[in-house]
Amino acid sequence: AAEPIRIGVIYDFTGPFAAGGSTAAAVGTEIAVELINERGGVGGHKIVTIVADAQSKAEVAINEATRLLDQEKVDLLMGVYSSAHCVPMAQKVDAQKKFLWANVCVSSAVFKDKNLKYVFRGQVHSDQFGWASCTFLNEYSKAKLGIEPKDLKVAIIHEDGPYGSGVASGNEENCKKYGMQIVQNEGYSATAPDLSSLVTKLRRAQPDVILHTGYNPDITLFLRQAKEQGLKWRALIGHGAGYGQIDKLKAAFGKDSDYIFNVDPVAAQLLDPKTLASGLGDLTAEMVKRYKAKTGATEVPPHTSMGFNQSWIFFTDVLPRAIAKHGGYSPDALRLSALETDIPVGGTIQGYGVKFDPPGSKMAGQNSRSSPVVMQYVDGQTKIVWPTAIQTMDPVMPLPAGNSYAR
Amino acid sequence: MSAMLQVRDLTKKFGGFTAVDRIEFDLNEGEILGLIGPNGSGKSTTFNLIAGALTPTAGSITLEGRDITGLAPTQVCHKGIARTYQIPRPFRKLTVLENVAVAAYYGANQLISRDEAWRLAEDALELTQLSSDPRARVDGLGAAGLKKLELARALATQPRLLLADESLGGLDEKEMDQAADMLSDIRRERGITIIWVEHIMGVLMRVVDRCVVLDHGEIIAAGLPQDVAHDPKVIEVYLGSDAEALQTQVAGRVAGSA
Amino acid sequence: MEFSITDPFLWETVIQGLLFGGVLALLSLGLNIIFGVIDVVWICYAELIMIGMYAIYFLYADYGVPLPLAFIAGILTVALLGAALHHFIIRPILHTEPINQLLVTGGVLFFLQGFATLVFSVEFRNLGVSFGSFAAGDMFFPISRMLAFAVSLVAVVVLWLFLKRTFLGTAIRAISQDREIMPLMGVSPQKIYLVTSALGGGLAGLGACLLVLLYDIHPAIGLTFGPITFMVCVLGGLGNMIGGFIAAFIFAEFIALGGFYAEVEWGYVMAFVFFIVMMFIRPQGIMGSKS
Amino acid sequence: MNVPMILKGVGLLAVLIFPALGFSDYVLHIAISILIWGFIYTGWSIMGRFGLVSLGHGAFMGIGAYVVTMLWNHAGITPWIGIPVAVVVSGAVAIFIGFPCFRFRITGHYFALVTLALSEVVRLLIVALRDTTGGSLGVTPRSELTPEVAVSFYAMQFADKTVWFYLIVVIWLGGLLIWRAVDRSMLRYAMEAISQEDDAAASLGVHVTRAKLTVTVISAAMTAVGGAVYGQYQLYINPETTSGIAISLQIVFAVIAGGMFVQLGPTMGAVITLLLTETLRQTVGHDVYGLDVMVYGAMLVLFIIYMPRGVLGWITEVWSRRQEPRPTGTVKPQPGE
Amino acid sequence: MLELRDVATGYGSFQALFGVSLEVKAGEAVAVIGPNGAGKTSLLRVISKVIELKGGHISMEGVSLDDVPAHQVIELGIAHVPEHRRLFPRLTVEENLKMGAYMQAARERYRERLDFVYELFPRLKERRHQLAGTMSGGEQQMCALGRGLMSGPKLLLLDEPSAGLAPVIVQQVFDLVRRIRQEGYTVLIVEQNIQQVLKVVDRAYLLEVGRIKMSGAAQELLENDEVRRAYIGL
Ligand SMILES: Nc1ncnc2c1ncn2[C@@H]1O[C@H](COP(=O)(O)OP(=O)(O)OP(=O)(O)O)[C@@H](O)[C@H]1O
Ligand SMILES: Nc1ncnc2c1ncn2[C@@H]1O[C@H](COP(=O)(O)OP(=O)(O)OP(=O)(O)O)[C@@H](O)[C@H]1O
Ligand SMILES: [Mg+2]
Ligand SMILES: [Mg+2]
Repeated sequence: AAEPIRIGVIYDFTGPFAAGGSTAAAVGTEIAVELINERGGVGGHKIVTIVADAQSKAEVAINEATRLLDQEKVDLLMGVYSSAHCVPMAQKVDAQKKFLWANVCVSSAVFKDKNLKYVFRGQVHSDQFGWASCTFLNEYSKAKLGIEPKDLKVAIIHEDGPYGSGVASGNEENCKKYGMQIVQNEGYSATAPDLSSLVTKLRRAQPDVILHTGYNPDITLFLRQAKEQGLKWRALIGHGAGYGQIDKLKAAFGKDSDYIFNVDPVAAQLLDPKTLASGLGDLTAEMVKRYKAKTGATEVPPHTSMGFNQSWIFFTDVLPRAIAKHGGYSPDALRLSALETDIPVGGTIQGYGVKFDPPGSKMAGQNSRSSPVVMQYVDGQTKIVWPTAIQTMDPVMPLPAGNSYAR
Repeated sequence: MSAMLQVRDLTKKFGGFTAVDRIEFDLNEGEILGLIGPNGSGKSTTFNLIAGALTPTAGSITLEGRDITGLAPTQVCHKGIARTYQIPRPFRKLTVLENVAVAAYYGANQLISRDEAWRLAEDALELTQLSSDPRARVDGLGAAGLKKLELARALATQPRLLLADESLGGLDEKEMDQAADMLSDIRRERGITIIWVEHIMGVLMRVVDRCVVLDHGEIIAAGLPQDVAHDPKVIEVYLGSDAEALQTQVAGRVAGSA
Repeated sequence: MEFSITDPFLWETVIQGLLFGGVLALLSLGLNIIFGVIDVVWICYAELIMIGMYAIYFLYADYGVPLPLAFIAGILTVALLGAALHHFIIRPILHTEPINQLLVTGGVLFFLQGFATLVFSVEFRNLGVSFGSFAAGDMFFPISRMLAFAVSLVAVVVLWLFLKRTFLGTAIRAISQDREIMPLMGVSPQKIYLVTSALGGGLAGLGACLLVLLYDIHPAIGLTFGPITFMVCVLGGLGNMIGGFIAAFIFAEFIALGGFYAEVEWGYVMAFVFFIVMMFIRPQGIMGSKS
Repeated sequence: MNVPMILKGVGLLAVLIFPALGFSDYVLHIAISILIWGFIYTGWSIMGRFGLVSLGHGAFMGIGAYVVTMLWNHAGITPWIGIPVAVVVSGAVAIFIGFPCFRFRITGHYFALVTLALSEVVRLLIVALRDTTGGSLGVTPRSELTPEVAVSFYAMQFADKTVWFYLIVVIWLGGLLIWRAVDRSMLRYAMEAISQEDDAAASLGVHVTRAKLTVTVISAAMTAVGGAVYGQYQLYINPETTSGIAISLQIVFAVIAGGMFVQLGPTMGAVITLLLTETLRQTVGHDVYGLDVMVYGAMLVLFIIYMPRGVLGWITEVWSRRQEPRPTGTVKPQPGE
Repeated sequence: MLELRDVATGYGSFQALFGVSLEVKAGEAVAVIGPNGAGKTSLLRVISKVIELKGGHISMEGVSLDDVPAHQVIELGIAHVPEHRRLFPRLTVEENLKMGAYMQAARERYRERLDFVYELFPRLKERRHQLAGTMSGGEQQMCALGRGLMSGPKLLLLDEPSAGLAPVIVQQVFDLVRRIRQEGYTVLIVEQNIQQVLKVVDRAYLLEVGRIKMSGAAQELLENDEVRRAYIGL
């Protein structure tokens, strides 16, 4: 048999990011590798992963990347949850002419103006998160809320980490572009023990819509204090991370967690398989089955799809072509192959297509066809409400009476 | 001759409590002055005021014509005043010699070489009869040794005025006599002026030239030992029934020296 | 932003700050009594609280123990943990440099965080219990925080009476002033230390009872409260419970009003800067008496 | 020539030929990290050994890293100028915070906690000033390196780890020399005296505040240099890895583990803690999450209980006990432990 | 009442007492005198078990103290007033006295004892709410004695009660000791102030470098030439 391909997989398994979706993404990647190997690997090569824990610390992430490349002699790196890890790692790996396939991290800063050559990312980037929620509002504000976009009052709040501030700046830029009124734009630490003054200020500013980006503990704290202090809104739009974990929100807030929107790359199982290329529906079903079997969970978070989907794209598109056409899986072969990737929309389990920005462009290495969707939670179910073309439910806006947060 | 040290109107209040109350005295060069008084009468506080450890509430202190009121302890030291502590405060992590060397090096008012500092330190140890094991840790010194170390450190700063606070406490009677002799020697050989606080009258009165008696922060008597020992106020608040023995002793001294 | 004394939002902020101060005050109590008596700062204090929160969570959510019972069990667990911490870790180095005692509990901090990750996993957990809030006109006040406020008031009064009135309480205050002669009074210092550690632990457990109602539980929750609790204690004068109590409210108001007039983020920056400045103005803490 | 001297000579030689031994980049990376941290830890121990336990060195490290990177990114000022500027800034901050602390006799737990607040303030500031600093996402010094340019002396950027290795060896040796100079100075005795009885020291002529400030500024400046070099080497800094409580604690723990009263103790601390965390993470960490942190914590506890003077302190203690009875003769004490 | 046989003790490797034997009978006042560092304090400390008994035996009224931990010694009726008074400076006078009555048996008679001490030292009653650390040396000494009496001991161990005090206060302190004796307490007292203490006690032991050098009636020692030469000067 041919030599196995060794892949260094870096995620956070401990520290605050672990439960923020990193572990879930790692399981997705693990499932993809299993499936590929069950199918005989890629071009006869088995896939062997060497998994490393970045411990939610940038320094550890860098150490592990160096170790995997130099010590474990892996052929490429894959994974990475946190944007704070992605940024330095991408630069280091690229400088060493090694190959990094980023799965989860979203920060635009990873690629913007860096002209990286050996780093690729199929995942959406943070500017798109900010763009998606504002565009969604722009399309539905008049119809659902009866408010012209230019009169719509939005508040942007975010944890002040790389993720939250990245998304928030996308929010600000795009909502401004649509002429909306940004009545509040404020960051806070994800470990802040008290957000009551933020809630008070929001009560005074009376936004129609709150655009929120945060991790789990701070989201729970915010929603709890908002509820206890009588903050009301017409819509709350979260942006992945903590908002991707609906079961946690449900455990804490029960029925009040209904009708929250979430912008995220879609959890594959929510899509209508008919809108996707053939076979992808079964693939998603298999992923869901295995995830539930591995973790015993009932809900499959979007992060699992991200971890799975990016890996799958790599294993089924980039890697085979590199081996067949470019003579192996050296960084250069992988790079050439990745630049040729051209998957149309609907060609991956998360619905988006894949086409990487070419060298020399502003976001060289970033998938230009990726896009997040806007989802809404209803009765513990997750529905897709935007883009309208693939929606599985008409968005419910404003928040129906009876909900604690409803005006 | 103007006095070496002039204390004028010196007052220290702690909150509402007046520990030192408008005291005034002069000290001549080469003198040994006994500062006595009941517990809590303000003796140590007076020392702290002169040495700069406390800032006076009012009043002034003048050393050799220059005002030193309110200077920091370090500056006062550099002006030539050294003090010992009633409760010894050795640097426990340093050896005996190092303890003294720090004082020699930093206490000098000018920059001196380190070798010079070591030499001065050894010298001070000899003077205080501590030179047997200079590399020992201070823990091994015992109460008497610690009192001597206090003196040695103070002397190593090459002071012109020494404030000695209860240098005899915890010594037995024979050691007390030795220590008292040592103070006289220091004065005689080095010309160092001394203010001495002590409760052991028998020993103190033997050595001092003059006494100042404090009570409740005020000076209630001052003068030659024999006068103070006969002062009814001093007898009442301080000496008690010891007074008689003391009077005969002091009288003996006066007779002896006459 | 203009300042207006009639602004109901300002008043709401002030009162919210007060309530948050109650939470901080409660948290600082245990730490203060430990410091006041044993002269040790438990850097891992917030992690003890975390263990207490987990204990309560599992008893209530997984074993169906009624909440009040789970609370009592949580308090006892942390009390026991506090006693164990003292007995096995602090006591052997009580005679060494004080800073070692602070640092050793830092080791315990990592240990407990690792332990929680290992045993409870990194999942966020939530009790899912809410007491709602109390509305006064246009202002809303969370009952759980009012509860925290009330509990900390009661706790500080009870503790004060205990320390002032009882023999044991007097001994606890005495031992911090002179450890060595306690046996001459017929007091076993070890016993007092153990009792105090358990008491400090128990107060951390009490804190856990309230925090579990307010926050998600996860292994890193200590980061949220640890630093701020230390600041409160130091600001109040380490070991001074009344000072800590007052400092908690000052600190909380700083965070609340700073957050209200500037941004939440800057509220914390201001609170920390205020802390540093205060240390220079009153280094012994606002109520400290040590010179 | 005595045994420790020979050991030191052999050790230095081993360090110098290390890169030639053909280790992988990862090993070299760990070695470089050890030396950078060893330098920073040495800087900390210059004040820590005198009982000035600072939990605020994260602040100085952050200042070092950020000042240099900000000057480079925003003003194009070379790190060779940036580092002296960072040293001045951190020295100023050290004086700003140290002067009142020392004036008002803030010591022990209080000092530790005040400085802890300082490091937290610096971290919060870096985060809050995200428009300039890049916030918690961190920032990369603008790279001058391209596939063609492997060495940019002006930008203090080197693609080759060996270059870094030697540069950092020089800095680290400089740190050791500073440590030794302090150890042999009269300042050391003054600081020992102050740490025991500051009143008595003052009344014997020691400028307590000045002495404390001197060691604090030296210590802060070294830490700032360490932070700057760290940023240049990693080509990435963020508030979490260069400032804040976590870093401050890391520094203290490592020094405790290695021993702060011995010249090479802090470096030893870097060796121990880095190897320990790397090994633990790579062995137990991958199978049982959290166990490595648990073991790390437990080791710290054991270190402090059983080896309060650190590994190297303990070794030298055992060594000198075996050398007993100590040679007498010269009265002058040998500096150092 | 109290009996020591061949008692040895020390600090770490340092030995402070070597085979000390002595005896105190009920109702007696006994002094231990000796130069600095002779081990007088150590002797009292080993009796109250604050330091470890490394050899020999101690018994109180026939009950062996050998294995009794320090904090239980007081229950056998021994109260130790330590060197330098050692009050709790930030507790009030009354709280200091309260600490003296900590042991269970004494708590029950707390009020009664408090009244007794206040009667003995009316000054303390006057100052009962003052912080002990702010009182004058003599007052502090009263408080320390009072604290020792609060447990209702049969035997009182006093360690240099006159040290560092002004001459008048020294006299007061010895008066106090006399009064306490008259109340029927047995007293073992350690002093540097040999002339004074020998006027108050019945018998005395002379301790030198950890060994009993001499013992006898107080008057005898006072007149002993050797003692006079070595310790009384003059
Ligand atoms: N820092 C302080 N704060 C408050 N009161 C003080 C302080 N220092 C001293 N005192 C008080 O001032 C008075 C004088 O104290 P001082 O130490 O000067 O007495 P002293 O004459 O040296 O007594 P002794 O002979 O017992 O040493 C005492 O009542 C003391 O309690
Ligand atoms: N804690 C200790 N550690 C080590 N040695 C000690 C300790 N306490 C006392 N010693 C030593 O034990 C010996 C006896 O001391 P002790 O205090 O019993 O003497 P003493 O007769 O009471 O003297 P003094 O008159 O000074 O009070 C002395 O040499 C002393 O140095
Ligand atoms: Mg005095
Ligand atoms: Mg004694």
